[in-house]
Amino acid sequence: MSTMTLYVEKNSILHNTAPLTKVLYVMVSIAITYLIPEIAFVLSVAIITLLLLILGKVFRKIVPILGLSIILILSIIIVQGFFHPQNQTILFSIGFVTFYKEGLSYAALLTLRVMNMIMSFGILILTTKHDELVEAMIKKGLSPKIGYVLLSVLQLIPQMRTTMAKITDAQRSRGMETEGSLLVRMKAFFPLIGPVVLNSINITRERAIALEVRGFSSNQKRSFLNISKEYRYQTAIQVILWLTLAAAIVWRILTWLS
Amino acid sequence: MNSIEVTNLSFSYTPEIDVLKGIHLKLDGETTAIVGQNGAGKSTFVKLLKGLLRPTEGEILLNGKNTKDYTVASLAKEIGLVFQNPNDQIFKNTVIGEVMFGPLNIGQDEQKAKEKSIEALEKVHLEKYLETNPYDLSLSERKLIAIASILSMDPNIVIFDEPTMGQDYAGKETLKEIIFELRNQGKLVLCILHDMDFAAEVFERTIVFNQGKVLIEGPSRDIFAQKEILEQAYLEQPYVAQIADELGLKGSYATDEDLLRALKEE
Amino acid sequence: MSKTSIWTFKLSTAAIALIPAAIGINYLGKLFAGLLKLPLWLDSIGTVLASMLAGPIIGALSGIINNIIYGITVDPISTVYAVTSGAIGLVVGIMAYKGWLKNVKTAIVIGLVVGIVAAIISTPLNITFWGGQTGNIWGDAFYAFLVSHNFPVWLASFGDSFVVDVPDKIATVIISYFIFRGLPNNFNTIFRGSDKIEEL
Amino acid sequence: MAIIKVENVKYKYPDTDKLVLNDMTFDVEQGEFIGLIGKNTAGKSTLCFALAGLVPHFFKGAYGGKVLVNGLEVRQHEIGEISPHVGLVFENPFSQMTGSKYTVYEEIAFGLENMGIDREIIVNRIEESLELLDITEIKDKNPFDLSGGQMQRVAIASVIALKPSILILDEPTSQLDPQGTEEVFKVIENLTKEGITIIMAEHKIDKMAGYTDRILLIHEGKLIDFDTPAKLFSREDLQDYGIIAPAVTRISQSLGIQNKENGLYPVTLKELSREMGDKR
Repeated sequence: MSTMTLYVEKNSILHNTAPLTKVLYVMVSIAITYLIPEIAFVLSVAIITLLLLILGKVFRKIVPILGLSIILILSIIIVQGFFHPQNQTILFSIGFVTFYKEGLSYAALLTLRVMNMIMSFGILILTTKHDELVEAMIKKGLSPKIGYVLLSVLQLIPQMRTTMAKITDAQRSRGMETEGSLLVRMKAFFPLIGPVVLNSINITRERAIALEVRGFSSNQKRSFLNISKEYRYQTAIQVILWLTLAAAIVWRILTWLS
Repeated sequence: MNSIEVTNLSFSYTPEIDVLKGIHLKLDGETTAIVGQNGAGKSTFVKLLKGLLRPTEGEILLNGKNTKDYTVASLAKEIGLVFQNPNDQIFKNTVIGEVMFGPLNIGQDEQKAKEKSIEALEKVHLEKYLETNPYDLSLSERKLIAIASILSMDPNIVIFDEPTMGQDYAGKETLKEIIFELRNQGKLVLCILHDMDFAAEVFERTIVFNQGKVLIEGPSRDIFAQKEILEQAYLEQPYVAQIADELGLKGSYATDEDLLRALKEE
Repeated sequence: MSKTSIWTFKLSTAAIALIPAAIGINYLGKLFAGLLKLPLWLDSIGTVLASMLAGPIIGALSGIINNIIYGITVDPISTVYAVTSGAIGLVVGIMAYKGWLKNVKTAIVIGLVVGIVAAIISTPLNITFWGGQTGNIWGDAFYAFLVSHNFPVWLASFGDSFVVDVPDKIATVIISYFIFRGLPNNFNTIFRGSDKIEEL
Repeated sequence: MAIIKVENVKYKYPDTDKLVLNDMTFDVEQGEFIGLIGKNTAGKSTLCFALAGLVPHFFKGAYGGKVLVNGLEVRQHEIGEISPHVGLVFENPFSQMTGSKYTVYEEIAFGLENMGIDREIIVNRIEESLELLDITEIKDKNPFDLSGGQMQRVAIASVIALKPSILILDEPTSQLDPQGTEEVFKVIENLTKEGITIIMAEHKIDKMAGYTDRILLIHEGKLIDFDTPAKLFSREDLQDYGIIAPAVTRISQSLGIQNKENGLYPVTLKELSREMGDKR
């Protein structure tokens, strides 16, 4: 299939939750971990997110996505544990490297936040179909044109990727080298990216024509072929999420005041 | 004399599905058309010749050189391949710059590259557009630029992939001239085609691909007379052959002249 | 050239259809840079070109949507930098309109400004979200060096972003400038959004 | 009454000096199938764009004269208002797919949704178009997973769903293989039976000769001739305009085989074999 997607086709409670509720969960769960900088609290939010992923039957799919951020996480642990400005209490030393308590606990907080962020995104993107998400957002007032852009990118990038091989073949056939010194490799960049740019702008023009003649710039209120799915209890869940956010904000203000 | 010798050539992307299977061919001198349905393996075949793909089995000798022993870039002087879509290669902002890219890559100096490029552009009748941006010309003209950009490298073997697609009458006449001229220079010309009329009229020899194998090959006139075998490969006869058939003429016809001669005799 | 105001660029269908193309170019730029093992990302050529062609709004949209899409398909972390990418589009669009797209030298200036703006915007994001680092080995090593020499976190973090962003953005703008200059006329006119139709 | 009226139309693309359409005037009757021929760069595509309103609204530039489609003056209306009357399909099937829809079925719905048509009507229109273009079998496939011929038929279905009374096809088969070409020609033949007025630019002269009612020959932005295939292809000066007559006509000309009543050369195999039959 020629679509970029991380969506996993399963049947779970999360798959049967309205896309916008999940969007709200992502925003709230990230926001509260930054509003309340207590390790125990952030840890519990992260655990809830983790449990939700398991409930959505997509836990295993999040592991490689978390893996992408491994360098960032390691860097946080090492640099903060090592160099955090408030470092005072020595925790342990490995050879000449000394880790401090303050730095490491700060690193733990940051790491938990990052992991919660990635996992809560995972809830949304692993259990929601793109077109359903975008259509829901259009019905909430997102410009249909932006909606079009979001959906088409997901299909057009894989299409463009297939031209990558063709371009490479065509230029190698004309004697271009792609290996060798940095200069040789730098010189090869233009013949490769050039056709991509020209070709895609050319196609953009044609596609714009095709869109125009199919009423893309029409000011009519749009109708929808697909009927939105009915979800239950969404309002209740959304209210709870909003209240959670409000409570976190109140907590924050109170701590400031005291 | 330039030659291509293919022995027991097979190719597959995945072990389960063979794209090409057990191809034996010997080509020398004659202009050759390669026809067949989409997915018959034509494009894969020419990519193998060009060295862009490596055979899973078998060997390809280009003028005695085994493609296995050379890189794509080092084969560029020996064999030129014009791809179907010119938009996959064009990146310069002038026609002349685009055509000179190949010659400069294979080590021609600036002046020789320019001479060769202008010569090539004259052949495709675009010499008055040297400084024009290729994208200010039409797609069919860009196809001709892509052809010139290979001709300017002066390879001994020239392969075209679908050059007639989208060309008008004048474009096809230009192609015809180029193919004849290359032949007269002693070069070996191969051409993947969907246009049976053009194949029958211009090429001495025709190879019919079907499901990864060579179904039949031989002099074009003989091949295009065989209605049943062409139908087996989901191909149509050229119009002249259809007319001959409709008029109940026996024999093989590849060009208007063939047919007229036969009709006048009658 | 009959440009009206840069902010009244009508979001024409052609300009909107340019956004997915720009994001695709970003993506392939990155792939080719990887394929050729270049020491740069070159993953915002499309955004920069979109700004040059269709103005700051389309450029900014390309940048923002680029990171959102990347976030929901590959790496959620990159959504955080949607703001940075949007700013890149905005800056290039404005500077191009103000006439800074004259030659390579002025293009380098644009690249420098873009790099600095990107670093300035990324810094608070990096501090808020991950204590000031970027996850880039060289940048983070520089950060560690600065912090251990008692520079304040915000400055160290800015330094981190600066070494990561500035060289890449200068290269990106130069490459985009050369491509842009080579575009045929008929590509420019459809995105320009001039409304005039002459009478014959 | 004429469904298309073109009066003294002139057009120049922005930043160019050449008139691509140079004072063109002609009428097309409802239900006619018109072939549009001429060499590359003769102005065929531009004329197609002018009939669909893209010239001048999308391309801008300099414009003069009048185009009326279905009584609507193109210059005075936006493309969105014109497209329910005039459908346009062009050569590259790939760039005509919106990219934002995941199935053929939804792809066809795109235009209808934009125009805010009721859901029940949308569903009916899609079903009708699927059938007319013979693509019901592939309705759940992703548009980008189709062959060129199938994709082109989806493109046609997508504009036909808007129920235009005029359909413009700009070289719809020039990037297709013979099989795809055959598929597209077959469905276009179906469409003529629906009473839709069709204008098709095409290089495949031999195929055009059998299908069209009249052929419009243009050269360097000017209208050269507008007549029945038999009359037009019997012209002696076709080569001056970069056109070659169908194989049948060429053979007939060389042999001097003419229709006895009107003195014209045959343009289809059937006609040729009839004339030959008479002769033998």
